Amino acid sequence: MTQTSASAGRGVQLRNLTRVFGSVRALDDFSLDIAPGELVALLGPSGCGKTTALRALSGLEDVDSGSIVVDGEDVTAKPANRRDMAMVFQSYSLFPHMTVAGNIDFACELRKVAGDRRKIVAENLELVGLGTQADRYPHQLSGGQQQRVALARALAVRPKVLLLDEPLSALDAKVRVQLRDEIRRIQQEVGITTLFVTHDQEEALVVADRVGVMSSGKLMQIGAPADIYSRPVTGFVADFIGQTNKLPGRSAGSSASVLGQTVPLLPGSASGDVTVLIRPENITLRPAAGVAADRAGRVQITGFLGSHAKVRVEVPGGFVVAQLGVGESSGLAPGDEVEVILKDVPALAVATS
Amino acid sequence: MTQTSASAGRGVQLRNLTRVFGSVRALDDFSLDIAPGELVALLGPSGCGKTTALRALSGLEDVDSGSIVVDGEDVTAKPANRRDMAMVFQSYSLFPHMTVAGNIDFACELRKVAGDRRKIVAENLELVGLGTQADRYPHQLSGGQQQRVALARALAVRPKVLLLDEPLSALDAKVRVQLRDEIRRIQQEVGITTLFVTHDQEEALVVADRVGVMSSGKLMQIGAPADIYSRPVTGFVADFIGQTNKLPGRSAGSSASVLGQTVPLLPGSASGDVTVLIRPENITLRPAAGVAADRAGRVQITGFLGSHAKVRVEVPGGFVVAQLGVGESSGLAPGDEVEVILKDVPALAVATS
Amino acid sequence: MAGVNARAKSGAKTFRVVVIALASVYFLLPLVSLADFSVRFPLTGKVDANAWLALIAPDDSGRLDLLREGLFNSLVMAVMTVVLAIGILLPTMMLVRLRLPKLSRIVEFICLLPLTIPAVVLVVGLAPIYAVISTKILDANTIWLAFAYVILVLPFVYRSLDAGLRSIDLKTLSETTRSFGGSWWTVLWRVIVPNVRSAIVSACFITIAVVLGEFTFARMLARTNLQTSLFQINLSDGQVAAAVSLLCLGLTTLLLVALDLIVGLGERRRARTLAPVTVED
Amino acid sequence: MAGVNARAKSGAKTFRVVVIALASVYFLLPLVSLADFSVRFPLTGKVDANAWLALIAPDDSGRLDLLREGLFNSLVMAVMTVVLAIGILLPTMMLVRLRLPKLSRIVEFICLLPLTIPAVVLVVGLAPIYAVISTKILDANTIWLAFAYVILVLPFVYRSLDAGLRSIDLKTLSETTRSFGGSWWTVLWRVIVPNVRSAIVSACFITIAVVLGEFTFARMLARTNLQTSLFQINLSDGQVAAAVSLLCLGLTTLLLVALDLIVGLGERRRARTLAPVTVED
Repeated sequence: MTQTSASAGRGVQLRNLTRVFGSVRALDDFSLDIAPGELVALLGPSGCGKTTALRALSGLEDVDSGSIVVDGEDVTAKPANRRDMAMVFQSYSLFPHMTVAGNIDFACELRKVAGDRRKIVAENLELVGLGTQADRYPHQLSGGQQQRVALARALAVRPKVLLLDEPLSALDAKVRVQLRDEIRRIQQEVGITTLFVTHDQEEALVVADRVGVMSSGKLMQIGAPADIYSRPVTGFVADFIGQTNKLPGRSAGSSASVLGQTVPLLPGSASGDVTVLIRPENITLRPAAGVAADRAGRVQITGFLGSHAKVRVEVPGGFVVAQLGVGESSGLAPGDEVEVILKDVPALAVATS
Repeated sequence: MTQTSASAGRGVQLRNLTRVFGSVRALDDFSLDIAPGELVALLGPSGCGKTTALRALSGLEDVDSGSIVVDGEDVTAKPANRRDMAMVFQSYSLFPHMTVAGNIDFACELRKVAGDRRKIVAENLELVGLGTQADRYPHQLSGGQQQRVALARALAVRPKVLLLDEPLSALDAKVRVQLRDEIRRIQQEVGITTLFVTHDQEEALVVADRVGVMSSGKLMQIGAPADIYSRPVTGFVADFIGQTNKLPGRSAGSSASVLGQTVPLLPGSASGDVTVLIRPENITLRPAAGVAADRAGRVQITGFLGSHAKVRVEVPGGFVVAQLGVGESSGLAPGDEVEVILKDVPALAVATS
Repeated sequence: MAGVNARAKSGAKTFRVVVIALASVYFLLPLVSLADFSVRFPLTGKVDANAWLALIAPDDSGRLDLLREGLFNSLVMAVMTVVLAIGILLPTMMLVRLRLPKLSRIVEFICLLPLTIPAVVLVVGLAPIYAVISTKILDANTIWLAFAYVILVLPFVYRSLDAGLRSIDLKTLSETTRSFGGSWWTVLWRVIVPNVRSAIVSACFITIAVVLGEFTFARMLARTNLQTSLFQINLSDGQVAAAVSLLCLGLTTLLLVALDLIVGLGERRRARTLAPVTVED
Repeated sequence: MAGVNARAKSGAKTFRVVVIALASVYFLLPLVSLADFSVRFPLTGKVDANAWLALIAPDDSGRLDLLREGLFNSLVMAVMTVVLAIGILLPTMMLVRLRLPKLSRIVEFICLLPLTIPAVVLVVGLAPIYAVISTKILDANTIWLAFAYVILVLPFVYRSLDAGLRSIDLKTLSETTRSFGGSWWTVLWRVIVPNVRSAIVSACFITIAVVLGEFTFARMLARTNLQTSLFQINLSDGQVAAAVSLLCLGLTTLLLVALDLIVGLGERRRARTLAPVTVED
């Protein structure tokens, strides 16, 4: 893998990028630093500007203002074909009239990659586990295999930065999970600086060193996956990453009372009458009749999910969803009375709207 | 909801259905009983015949042999428009030139539903939570809302059987989860006999009373979600529902030795040199150096998934994936040495191929 | 950095200018020449509007009668052609798509064939048939030419309806209607027709445009329609012919612009329908 | 239960027969009449093959020269038209799709306009231009008619290329090439052209068919091409004209069948490319 390692580790700085389409600010004073060899995932709902950010970095999209620095060099004014990056697109972007090997070879020819191209092609196909498919045409491959080839092609040209634009969105659930693990493994092996754009929060959490959550062209929060998940700074982030229960509560500084219990609050929480955001896995249920009314609930639906189960419980003024292990949930059936217990995990409180 | 309850609870028997397209046996002596009011999900990879089974029941597809009995009546020879069922399709099937209310009203008109149609329209829209959207056109609704309307329209005609043909496949992950819970709630409320076809195993597990796994036009296994998940009868079913680790082992009747440990086996397991299928959540990891070589592993990748984490561990002759709680996984980093511990949960052993 | 974007925009502008220039050379120049020819006296180069005035105030009432007859025939044939062409093609295309997808290439081939057969050849082939129709089956009335015009407009009607049917999910919509108990008649009239209305309208417009502009068939089979009557009136005067040609072209263009607007509206509405599904629900 | 399925199949068969019958009435009947006319002596009804024999063994060598000149001109014009039409349209359509999608409706409108303008009107408009071209810019050589033919074939070439470009993911393919360092030239020649080859071939065929069959322009502008030379030779003999028409039609149909096969092959290959992604990986 020596040939690919050579390209690893270029830093990227996006500085105050702004891009306006008509009345939409796709990028609104957007800044992002990517450390050499790091994989950053940009996550957000459609139209949040994440793809525009990636395309601006690639040069396929112009920016109205701001600057893009790669490996210390300002590339803002360079056209796409001279930026020395490689991209994997959502739709299969293989050249239909070339074989798998031909695709990779053609990319190397365009990028004028030095060395024995046959060897480079073989090495990179090996890297994505398709060593035996070199002579097949794209239409003879499954969607997952096509995206693997696209990845191999992108790595073969030893780009300064690897750009992944929702590379897994068009794939089946099973293949998606396989390939995202593969992408992570290969990226760590090669050590290449990577920007990964997705709308799938699970994908972002699994794959990235840092996850950036975007909304309306702005970066709302960026941090390690576990940080983003357990310490969101806004309701939008908490809501977009993972599932949350929104429970009415009363904040008293560093803690709040919710469902007759006290829950510690994260820094930045609102005070007064608030909505407290609690993850399903931070709620447990205990079969019990006649508990205090404010923590009593009645099971509405139980949903078995294989390794765990989700239970929807009716509580005064709404419902909560709790995530339980299979053992804990097996005794519960719709109609059962339960005690709803909130775990002692810090939660975010936002002003009730 | 009285009007919809009237239609609940008709039993369905599919008997020895066979349907051949060219050289493909889409249905191969396929039989299935659905009890009155039950929700059965048919699950399988594309091309397994699940959609053909549903379309045969609806009458939109002919069968070559076999019989279809609904509510005691043989409907095999009846055309689709006289079978008294209602279907929700994968692609949004609302009539684009009619409002939401118009769509439901038109369906009621075609099916000659008795009673105050304005009331029926309103009630069913209320049921799917779209009471305020009656006068909007399909193109003004999001995908999820359109599928809700399609569901309301199907329920409004009080069919004997509700047919759902991958109704959630075209939706975003978040909406998909919301709507599948909704479908389950409504189906239980109305009590209508339902056949649900999907390729998403999680969807099938959450929604169904019983899940049937199909392959090559045959029903491989049918049972309650938890049964199918924890007691698969073949490697195909175990593999298709949930993730499994395939570990080499040696079976000795009712248990097998795997990674230097003893694991109880499910009935129907193979004997001799076998591959044992173990779920990621049935493996735990303990940071430890210098344990017995056959249960020692080295962490390759850790993937954070919000409420839990998956860790890939290199073991002698391959790797295993373990699913851990967030607390258990937080100390692990790539390169760490761990002890791989198999939980005392029965697993399926299949002949090593 | 505004320059980065401005540069791309100016490139786009240059290209736009080139496209418009190209269009001008190809289409406006002939028209301008034609207009010039219609008002310039050939020998002296003096400009007058006599050719145009002759159109507005014809000096001979017999001429007007002929024109009236031609116009009437053309309009009747336009309506007949529309009804026949759409009445035959829409159900055929629907059934082919739903039940016999294998036949769709054959049907397309048949429908597009007339495009590539020179009108002269068609006429020569049709002449003996019209000889029979005129004398034995119907009569020599001009309006039976509509049967020939159906062949002529088949490709346009096909393409229009094809685009319309492509823009809806025909299979799902008809299966939905069927599964709710609707007959095939219900599927056609209450579901498909309302949803391909703009395609049907555009097929009508193009049919009308073609029938009103048709000259070769009518002339060679010696029938009177709008174009042949105009031709006969103005045979003697090239300048008047030029003026009439311009007028016809103007009317046709107006029809096409109307068609374009209607189809454009339909497509815009549909584009909204097919807009990507967003996360908010 | 086999009957359930058999019933549907017999319905399909009936429909197939109806479609073929319809096609026969519309297309074969005129052809049969034409063939009949070409071999039947008009007054006596006696059948002979003189008209066809005249084609194979013309009795006059001067005639053959004219035919040869017409054929040569038509072939040269066919090649020129192909090069001009595709050379102008393909890059234009590519750039419009990639950079100026707003212009696509205008370009489509311009390209399809010639379909709806009667050839007679076009000729009248072009006549003054050709007067200028003949005397001042180039010369009176027939081959400059190719410029007019480009207008005539624009709609067909547009539709063919449009279908080809629709069948590939133009945007992703060109962005991929660009991102790997390819110039626009590389995008055009090494990525787009190889992938729309069947569309280009079909545009060529239809252009050649139209140019070889064109009569009105050449006749009205008094130039010699294949059709006008044939016309001139056979002006005196209607039966020979019928035979020639049938021959032209036969050749055109052969071209079209070839086109259909080529496009069909391309589509089948593409269909495999776009086959649904399965779970196995």
